[in-house]
Amino acid sequence: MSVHNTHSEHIDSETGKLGMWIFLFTELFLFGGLFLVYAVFRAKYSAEFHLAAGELNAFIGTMNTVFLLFSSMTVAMSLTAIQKGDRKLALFLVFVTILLAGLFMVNKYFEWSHKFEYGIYPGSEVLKNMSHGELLFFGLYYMMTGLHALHVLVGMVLLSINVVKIRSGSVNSDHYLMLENSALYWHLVDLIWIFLFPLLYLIT
Amino acid sequence: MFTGASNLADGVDKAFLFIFIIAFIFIIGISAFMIWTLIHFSRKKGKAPMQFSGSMKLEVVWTVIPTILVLLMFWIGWKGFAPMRRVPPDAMRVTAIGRMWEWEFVYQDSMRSKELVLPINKPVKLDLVSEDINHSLFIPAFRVKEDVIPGYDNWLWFTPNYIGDYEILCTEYCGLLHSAMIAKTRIVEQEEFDKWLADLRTASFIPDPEGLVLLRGTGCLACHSLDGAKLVGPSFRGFYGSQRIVTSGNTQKTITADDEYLISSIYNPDEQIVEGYSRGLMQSYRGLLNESDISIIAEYLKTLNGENQ
Amino acid sequence: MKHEDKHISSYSSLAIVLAVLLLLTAFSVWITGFHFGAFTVAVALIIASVKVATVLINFMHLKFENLFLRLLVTGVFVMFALVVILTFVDYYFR
Amino acid sequence: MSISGSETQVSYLEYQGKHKGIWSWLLSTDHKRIGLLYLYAIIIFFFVAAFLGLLMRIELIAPGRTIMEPQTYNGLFTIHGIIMIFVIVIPGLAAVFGNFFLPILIGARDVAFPKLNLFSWYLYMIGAILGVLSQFIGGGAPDTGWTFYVPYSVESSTNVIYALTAAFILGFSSILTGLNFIVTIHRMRAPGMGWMRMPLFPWALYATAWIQVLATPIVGITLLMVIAERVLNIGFFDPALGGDPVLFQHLFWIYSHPAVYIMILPAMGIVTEIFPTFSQKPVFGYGAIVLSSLAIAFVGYFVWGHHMFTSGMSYNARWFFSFLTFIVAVPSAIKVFNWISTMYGGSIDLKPPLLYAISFIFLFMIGGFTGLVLGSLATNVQTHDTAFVMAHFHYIIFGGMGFAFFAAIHYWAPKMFGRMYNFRLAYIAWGFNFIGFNMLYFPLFIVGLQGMPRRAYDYLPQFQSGHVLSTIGSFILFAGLLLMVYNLIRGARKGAVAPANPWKGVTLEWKIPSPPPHENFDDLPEITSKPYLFGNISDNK
Ligand code: HEA
Ligand code: HEA
Ligand code: HEC
Ligand code: CUA
Ligand SMILES: [Cu+2]
Repeated sequence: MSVHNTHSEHIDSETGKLGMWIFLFTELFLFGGLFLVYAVFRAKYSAEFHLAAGELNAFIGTMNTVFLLFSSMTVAMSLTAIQKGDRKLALFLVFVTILLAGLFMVNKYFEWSHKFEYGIYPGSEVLKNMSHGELLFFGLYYMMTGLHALHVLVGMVLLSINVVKIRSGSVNSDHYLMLENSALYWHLVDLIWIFLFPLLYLIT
Repeated sequence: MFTGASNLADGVDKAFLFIFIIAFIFIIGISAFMIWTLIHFSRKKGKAPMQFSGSMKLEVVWTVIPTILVLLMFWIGWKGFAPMRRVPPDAMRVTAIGRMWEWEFVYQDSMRSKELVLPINKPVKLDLVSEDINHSLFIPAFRVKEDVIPGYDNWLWFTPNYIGDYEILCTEYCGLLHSAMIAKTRIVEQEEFDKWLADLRTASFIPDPEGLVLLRGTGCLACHSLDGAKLVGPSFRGFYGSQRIVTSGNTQKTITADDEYLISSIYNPDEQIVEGYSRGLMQSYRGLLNESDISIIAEYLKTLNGENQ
Repeated sequence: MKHEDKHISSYSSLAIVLAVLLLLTAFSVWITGFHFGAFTVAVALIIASVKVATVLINFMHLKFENLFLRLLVTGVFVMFALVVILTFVDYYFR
Repeated sequence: MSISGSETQVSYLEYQGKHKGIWSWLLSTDHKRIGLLYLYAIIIFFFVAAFLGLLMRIELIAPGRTIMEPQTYNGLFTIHGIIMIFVIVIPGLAAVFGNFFLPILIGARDVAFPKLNLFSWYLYMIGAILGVLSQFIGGGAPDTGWTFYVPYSVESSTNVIYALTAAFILGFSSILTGLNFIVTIHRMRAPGMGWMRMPLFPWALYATAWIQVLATPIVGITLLMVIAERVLNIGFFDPALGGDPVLFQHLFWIYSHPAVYIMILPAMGIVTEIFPTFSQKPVFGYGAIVLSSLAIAFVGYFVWGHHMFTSGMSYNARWFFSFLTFIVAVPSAIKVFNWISTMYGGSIDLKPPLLYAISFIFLFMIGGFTGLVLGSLATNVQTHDTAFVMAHFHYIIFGGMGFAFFAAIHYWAPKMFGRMYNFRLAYIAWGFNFIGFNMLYFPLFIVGLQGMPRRAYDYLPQFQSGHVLSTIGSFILFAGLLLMVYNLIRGARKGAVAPANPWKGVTLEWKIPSPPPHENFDDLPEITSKPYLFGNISDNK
């Protein structure tokens, strides 16, 4: 335990990591609230949920799952690389991660704008004419994927900061807490999606 | 308080009594013990403090005893409560409608009354219907309460034991006049009840003007009176065709209350505020009333202007 | 003291984990083609849980962490499950 | 163990860091200064909210209109509730005394993430100010009650969105503080301080912090959903669109019940510090108190349904939640018994902090037992949402957490400011507070049993006598509070200089000078024994 110099700027890595994990717990419960709402409405309107999920494009969903899983691996590898002192490779891998995240967002953009074209968005006329269960499904869909997309964006920002820090050398093979924590965060984004994907896309 | 006027009161009061007695014993006992300790072990007496720091035996004792006591409390509470969820099949059914901020009771699907009149010693089941937001129907003397929630088929039941008048209150906060959402329940002999119901039936056969039905059904009358009384909003009496002083934005102007004004008052109530009232109280009824409804209402409002009322 | 607890996952092991995850994904997409009725959700959730566990253990290095953190993570999931179950004590019996 | 933190270091109050003047406070990452920032903010907000409470009391002195319109009244109790709950009692003890004393009690120089700590304070201020502002700007004060029940909170045309956002931000601040404390306790304990050598206030904070971290996000997302519902008309909670108003109540109480233990656990921790010191005796049942803190935090997570017994929940859910509610009372009972046993056999010095701590037990018992009345299914039907509930939670929050706050400030003020307040005034103020408090809230139990609903601007004439008593009580309390605050402020500025250890305490904060130096300790202390060992001081046995 490093007890000698707690006022210094460097937070030791165990401490920082524990902080991150606890933060991730709060994120889990944040989405947990939505999952609970999903569960209740799903139990109440299971037939309508089936119907509405049919409107979603399972292919795009699967694509996005693959992007996120891939990016999870690349960010984990970049951590390996930085630990081994391979700065170039680490930089490259973080870069690939950001790229995959970007692809995810592009996909999301098309998916959402497609829905908007059909007039399916919160409060729209089309939705109002649907059954209650479908309406709630889409409400949840937007709320959950929207919040998730927000987390993807935050993750991208975090990773970009890492790019700068790896370049400048302040993230290096001795001090990589920042990258480690960003990776943890990124994996969480992946975790949430792993649950979202079957619940929203695969229940047809 | 212990004048339980329904069959359910007994179970509730038993639970009250049990918990209060235990609470009393513990609160008095522990307080007395503390005061005694303060005096007996006061530093002024100069005794050296003992240095013990725990006792497994005592910990077990004061874990087990409270556990037993709370389980007893739970049990008695549950026993007192369980009958509230077991309606006798022959219970009479009345629908209780809660809306901002009044109660209405519907007998046999069609006869409406502002008062809950019930025959003595006969179980009654109230089906609770909300027309807008959450309310909660509470009759303190009967020890019954259940929330009235839109979209939910909540209910409660009881058998009244004594003749008399009792208050019905709303205990779920429901906005502006929540505290005024009060009605009466009148418990009467069976014969009197039958007569009252027959009267209600004949009264219900004279159909109300369609506009009145709309106003009542939409809940307007909670805020607007028909007799000139000032409630939350201006009275409807003498309203139609009169000159209204309204503020829209920062300018004050005088408008004639015609159909157009009526429509804008109902759809955009916050746009033109009548002098002496504040904005934000009336909600827009767009979607609840369409334009043909409003013209029916307008017809009815015209009849409120004097002689024929 | 920093270096002694520096556990490094090898590139190949990470790649294998990804392969497993992709396989599981493919499996869950494939299996929705069949209709198990009420079990569809259960199956989907079980697969998702396996995937999540895989990510937690391998990508998030839980396998290198101390027992306390591992218990904590499990505890948090259990806690959430209990909340859901309790809520359904209401909804299921309504 | 010698007194560390020598005279070579200046106190945290005089310490000059990078910044000067006011900025040396507003940009300070010193946990002690942040603690004081919270303290000042909380006192100001308390007076604002208490003043609103006083206005309500005046309104309620007679049925019908007394001094205000119903809409004003509805706004008052909403803002009163929101400020009291989210701005004062939830952060309250943890943010003020936790920040100030947690690192000292565990022998650390600061919390684990000092910058995050300051950030939490800023979030807190933004949320709190937004909450207060929502009373005055735009479409009128929010009028939903602090519980924001849908559908009304979706329909009300007042500033509900501001209030929701304020609560959301405050929740975020609370999460970050909790996170900081957990990590601090895990990673920063002084060498030799094993878990079972940690004082009990940090233990209480530890249990609290877990609730903050694991429960608050749920209310966060719930408030977001209500905002989305208002802005986008999504329909989660709107029965007209298939939504479910009771689901909101579940989500809200999944957080807000654990939140009441966020309020009371630190209070329990504080009195647990006070009893040993003023009895000069080790705390009785250290292990039992630790376990009961953790048990309250854990079981408290699963009893939220007791706020919804009459909402049309399923029969099974009702009795199950009632059962769990009773179970969670047992650890509280264990604590009470351990406290009084701590005093038994001691050498008791009835100084103001102890007086407040004992009043805490008394008021907490009344609040707790009436909680049991509410938790029992049969009696809940009669008392739910009546003045009885009002009395219950004022007893347990104000009487419990509030009096513990007063105990804490009388206990630690000499340490925090290095000066002593006047005891005589403190005793007199206590008298006013105690009598005023009971007079203010006890009648409400009776009025509640008679059936008076809460959140009621107007009431039936038969409830009046209780209300008159209550209003008189509120003025007595008002006088007492003013006197107490005056005494404390005067003491902090002009009082006699306090010694390092005025109460002969043995926990770490008493081993450093008053006020503590900037770095707390010159050399981090080595812990070699359990806490609360008075033997080596009073030298008996
Ligand atoms: C600090 C806050 C705090 C605390 C600690 C508690 C503690 C408890 N509360 Fe309270 N409660 C609130 C704050 C708090 N409450 C608030 C704010 C509300 C209203 C919310 C709203 O609607 O606005 C509320 C409402 C509330 C309700 C809902 C009422 C309703 O609206 O219908 C219920 C019902 O069960 C309840 C129960 C309890 C119980 C059983 C405890 C227990 O934990 C108490 C345990 C304590 C004791 C039992 C006393 C000490 C023990 C002894 C002296 C030893 C002997 C003991 C035995 C033999 C058992 N509370
Ligand atoms: C920490 C929690 C806390 C505290 C300390 C208090 C303190 C007080 N509260 Fe409380 N109250 C709540 C939390 C709290 N309240 C909550 C959560 C609700 C529920 C809200 C809801 O229903 O949504 C509530 C509701 C509530 C109601 C019920 C409204 C209703 O249901 O109709 C009332 C009514 O009397 C009331 C009164 C008071 C009073 C008189 C005090 C007094 O004890 C205050 C004591 C202080 C003073 C008497 C004055 C102090 C000094 C000054 C004011 C100095 C002057 C300063 C300036 C001029 C700046 N409160
Ligand atoms: C919450 C209470 C409330 C309800 C319910 C309510 N109103 Fe109003 N209404 C008001 C208030 C307050 C005003 C005055 C302020 C204003 O002009 O907006 C008002 C104003 C009006 C006016 C203009 C009156 C005038 O004197 O110029 C009309 C017309 C009206 N309401 C019709 C209705 C109708 C029709 C309904 C039912 C469908 C209704 N209101 C329901 C509170 C209410
Ligand atoms: Cu209806 Cu309160
Ligand atoms: Cu509770």
